[in-house]
Amino acid sequence: MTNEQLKEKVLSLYSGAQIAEGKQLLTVTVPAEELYSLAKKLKESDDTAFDYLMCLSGVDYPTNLGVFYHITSTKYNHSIALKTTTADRVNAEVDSVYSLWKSAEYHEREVYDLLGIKFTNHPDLRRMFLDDDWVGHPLRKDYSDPLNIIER
Amino acid sequence: MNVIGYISSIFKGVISLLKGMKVTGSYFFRPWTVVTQKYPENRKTLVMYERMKGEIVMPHNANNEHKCTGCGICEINCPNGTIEVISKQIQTEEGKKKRIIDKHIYRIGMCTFCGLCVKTCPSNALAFAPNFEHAVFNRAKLTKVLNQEGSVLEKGVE
Amino acid sequence: MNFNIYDFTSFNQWIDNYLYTSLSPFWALIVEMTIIGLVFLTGYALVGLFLVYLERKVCALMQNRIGPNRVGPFGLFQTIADLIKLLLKELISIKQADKLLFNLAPFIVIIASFLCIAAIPFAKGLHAMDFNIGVFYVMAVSSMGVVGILIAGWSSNNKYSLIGAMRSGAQIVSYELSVGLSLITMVVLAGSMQFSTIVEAQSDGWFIFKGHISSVIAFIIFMIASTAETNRGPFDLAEAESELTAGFHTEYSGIKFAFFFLAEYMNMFIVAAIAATVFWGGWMPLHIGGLDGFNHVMDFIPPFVWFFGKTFVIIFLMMWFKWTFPRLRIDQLLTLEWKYLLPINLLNVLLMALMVLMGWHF
Amino acid sequence: MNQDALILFFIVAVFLVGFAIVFAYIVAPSSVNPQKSEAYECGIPTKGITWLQFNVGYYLFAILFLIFDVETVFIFPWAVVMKQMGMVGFIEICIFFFILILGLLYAWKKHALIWE
Amino acid sequence: MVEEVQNKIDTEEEYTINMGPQHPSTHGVLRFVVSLKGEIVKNVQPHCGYIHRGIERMCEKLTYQQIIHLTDRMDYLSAHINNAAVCLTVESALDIEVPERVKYIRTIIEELNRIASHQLWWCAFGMDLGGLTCFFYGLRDREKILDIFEESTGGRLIQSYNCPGGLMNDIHPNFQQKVKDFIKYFRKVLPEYDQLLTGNVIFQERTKKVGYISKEEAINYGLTGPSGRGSGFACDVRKRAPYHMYDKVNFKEILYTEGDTLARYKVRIDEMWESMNIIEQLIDNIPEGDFAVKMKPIIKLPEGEFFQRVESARGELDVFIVSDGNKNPYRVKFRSPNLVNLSAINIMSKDQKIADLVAISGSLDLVIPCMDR
Repeated sequence: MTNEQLKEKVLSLYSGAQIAEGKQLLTVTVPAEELYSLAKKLKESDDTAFDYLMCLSGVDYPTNLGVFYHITSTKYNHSIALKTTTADRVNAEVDSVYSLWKSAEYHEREVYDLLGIKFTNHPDLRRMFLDDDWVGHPLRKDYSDPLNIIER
Repeated sequence: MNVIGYISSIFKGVISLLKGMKVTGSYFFRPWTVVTQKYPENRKTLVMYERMKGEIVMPHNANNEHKCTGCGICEINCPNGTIEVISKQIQTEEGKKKRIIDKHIYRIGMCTFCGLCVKTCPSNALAFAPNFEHAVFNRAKLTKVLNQEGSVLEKGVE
Repeated sequence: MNFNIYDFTSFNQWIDNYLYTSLSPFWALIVEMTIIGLVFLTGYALVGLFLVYLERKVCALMQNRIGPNRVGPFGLFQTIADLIKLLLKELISIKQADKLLFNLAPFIVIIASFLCIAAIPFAKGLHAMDFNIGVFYVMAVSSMGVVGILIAGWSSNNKYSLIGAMRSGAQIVSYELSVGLSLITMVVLAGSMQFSTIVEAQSDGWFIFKGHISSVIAFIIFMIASTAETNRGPFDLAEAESELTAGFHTEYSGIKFAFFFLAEYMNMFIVAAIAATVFWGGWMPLHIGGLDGFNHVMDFIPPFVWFFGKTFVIIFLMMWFKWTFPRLRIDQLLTLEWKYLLPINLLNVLLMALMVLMGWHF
Repeated sequence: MNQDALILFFIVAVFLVGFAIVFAYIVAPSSVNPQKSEAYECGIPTKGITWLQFNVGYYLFAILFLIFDVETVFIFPWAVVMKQMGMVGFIEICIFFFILILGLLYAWKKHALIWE
Repeated sequence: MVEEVQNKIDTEEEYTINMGPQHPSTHGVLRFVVSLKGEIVKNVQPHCGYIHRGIERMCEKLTYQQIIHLTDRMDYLSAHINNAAVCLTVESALDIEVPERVKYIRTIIEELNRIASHQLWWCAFGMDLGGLTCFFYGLRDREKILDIFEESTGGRLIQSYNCPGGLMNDIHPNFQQKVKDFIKYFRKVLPEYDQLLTGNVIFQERTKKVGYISKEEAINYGLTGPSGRGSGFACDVRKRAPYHMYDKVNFKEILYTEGDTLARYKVRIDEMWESMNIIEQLIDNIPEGDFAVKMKPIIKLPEGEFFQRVESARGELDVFIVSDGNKNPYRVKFRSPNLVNLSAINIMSKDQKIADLVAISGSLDLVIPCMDR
């Protein structure tokens, strides 16, 4: 499917989606609570068949926390980026997509570790790289560690 | 498992093992194919590639002149603070004030050999040198001053 | 044919007589024992050190490297330097280990290999013991070494060692059989279990030629099984370094580790020596029927040169195996024994018996 | 030489190992460090007991080994006197081996020769 | 969950053992907490982060040129491909078309890098299975590639040869001849690899039907690179989303459908052949021209999100850059193929033996610094 068709398809699945046309990919912004159902529809719908999660990244925006899902279809070779944000920085919660793409397990653990976004329904949400008793989430912009980070 | 398959599997297995032994055996009986270099002994004849990123040096010509104007672009471009340019103000013969380098400090222990300083230097004052024997007993010796004692800026370099 | 020019029986007899005539019987015995003990001890250590050097050099050449070349000419003294280093290394004892068994294990592996050496005929009349059940004795004693490995692994109180020990247990329950049965094949041909008789019986042709097909099969099986018995080559599961870090000797350090190391090489020497004795005629020179001149020249090469020559050729084979093949997995180890080696071996014994009865051998 | 040598070799071997270990204890340096005397498990402290009942997958093999090893011991005397016994001995051993191989085949068919 | 596994007192049935961080078969500092029943693996919990250096955080403080040298240190065995990934992202964000010559050189060096990486993997895999000789043969041949790299780029393992807009400097005049010599040599040597290991009956037994993962599972777990292609998952980014010269050269995507360790092994061996084919198509036709386009000293990406996929030697490496218009990226994310491939190890090694676990983790070709970043 071309980006145009994808755009229509996504809007037909969830009309509230904000779609921005990026350089390569469509970026579909949806609220956190709608993300899982849209992703599920996109994966299971026969003409989209997004069955492969390429990348899952968290971003710390000045006001909110965002999660990007780059998904592609191995059948049609079209890709799309889903984006969701949560304004709650202390208890940021997004639904886990583990049940759709198992590769999300480690990606989500990584995002949880470094950005502190909790993924509900994740089977084993704990820190990935850092110690379990580590305080803070290093990829947040307000994180500071005078011992290990030297500011220039 | 039938008997023929059983026996043929034995033969196939043995033949595959013999093939492997042929490879190692052929190298054993051809000792002149050995590729090892005897490193400290061949130091005299060892030629490194000219572009090898061994360390960063500041080439000086025969008159003990270098090209570094002390602009500090290398310091800005260095990703991890390897280079520090300490400059000083001097009075030229014409009476003008001019900044020249006092010390060009290079901490090889922190260098990642990304090459940005060499590439961005506007006057080509820095270069890579193929020296690789950097082991020292004291870490302080890894901090080097690149401009030689008493060296001056080459004529014509601004 | 005259291959008695290098008969050591009279030499031994002479020393024996000299000692007994010049000393009281008790002291004569003590002196004789001391001499023999020292000779074998020196030989044992020298062979062990040389084998370690040889292995490093052989594997280096197979891997397109030079190998040890710094200490002494061609690195010949490298292993001596290693030995001195190992002697001066700290012996770390593990807190939770079973101290008694932990220290006992190196003794057992060395005793097992040392006792085996006693039965090997190096030349005519040059052996410590000439049992009438020599083959049987070697089989019995050599399997003791695996017990040492088992003890070492168990007593270390380390999970890696434990797995290694259990694997060596699996090896002992399997490859013992094949070693035994392949030797039985040759005993059938020789009609004796005494090493001296077996060697004498090969004066007109080595057993590997005499028993042709059957002997060759037995030899191949013996090589495979004995490689497994000595925990070497593709069968080094007990110490599989990529899986179990170092397996049963993970916790051993310094000279205690060195003894496991030494025992491994000596076991290799022993099985190679037995293979040389039983299959390749021991210290018997190579004779080709009809070529008297050639045979005469062969006779002038001393028997222990023949013996060591054959042994080292077989050792080289074992090293070749080790440095070519990847390691087997534990279940494949057992499959190889029970589904391949054992049935073939049983049939091979029958074939050999039939050949001997019908006189099909040479 | 005779069988006395067995004792001799035993003593020499014990002497070799014992002397070297005692020598090493005397000359080798030693330092006390609680970390050093821990069992090695890739740098992580061992959890739980190590001397546990190990689930070996070769239990059946061990039993089979017992049978076959005893048979090997029986075959040795036969092998020595095979020539004197002649055809009778051969036929007897054939029957013996037939039963053995039958047993092995049975175990094979029953999937006892699979490591689990 | 790992704590649960660890704290559970070892019973007669199951016990846990730590493989790593200091273990020969994890090729670095990865830790597997393995639950065993006898020799059978019941559960594997990987623990990573032992060399987490915070590269993504460091990137947020650096300019786009300065990021390049950090990517070298991620997957150091395919350093050039990592460099190219960042450069491609920046170039596509700025709509810069690099000269043809740069594309050719980048493709050739990337393929050489892929061969070098697969060679090292072959050494290490042979060693994992206990065949030590492989290690030396593989390294011997890899040296030749590293020499080629060193002559042109100045670095052996990590080159930092790419920069946004092109290359740091032009290739050495000897480059083409040396590459051709290497390919001639390696075509002769590569069959030896097969004789030594691939055909070997022990090796076949060790790898066949070990660590099976189906195509559906592979897609679901995001298993990419040779590991995914061993299961029949056509995940080669060079085909799916071509970059550099890959849409202009003829090469086939290596696919095996067995999904076991042997299939993953064969994919890599065949990829070495295929990489040589690609290089041979390009090496003689490198066009003349500049080795870089003139870039501003300070690169500023427009505001927005940029995503680039490349095929590294281990799988799909994705670079995701969020820019706020400054000279520093706002957020950089690297999708490490190793980390994603690792997530499948638990299902792959279930009910296999310890020796198989080593073989499986070897066949995934994990590079720990890439995983931890």
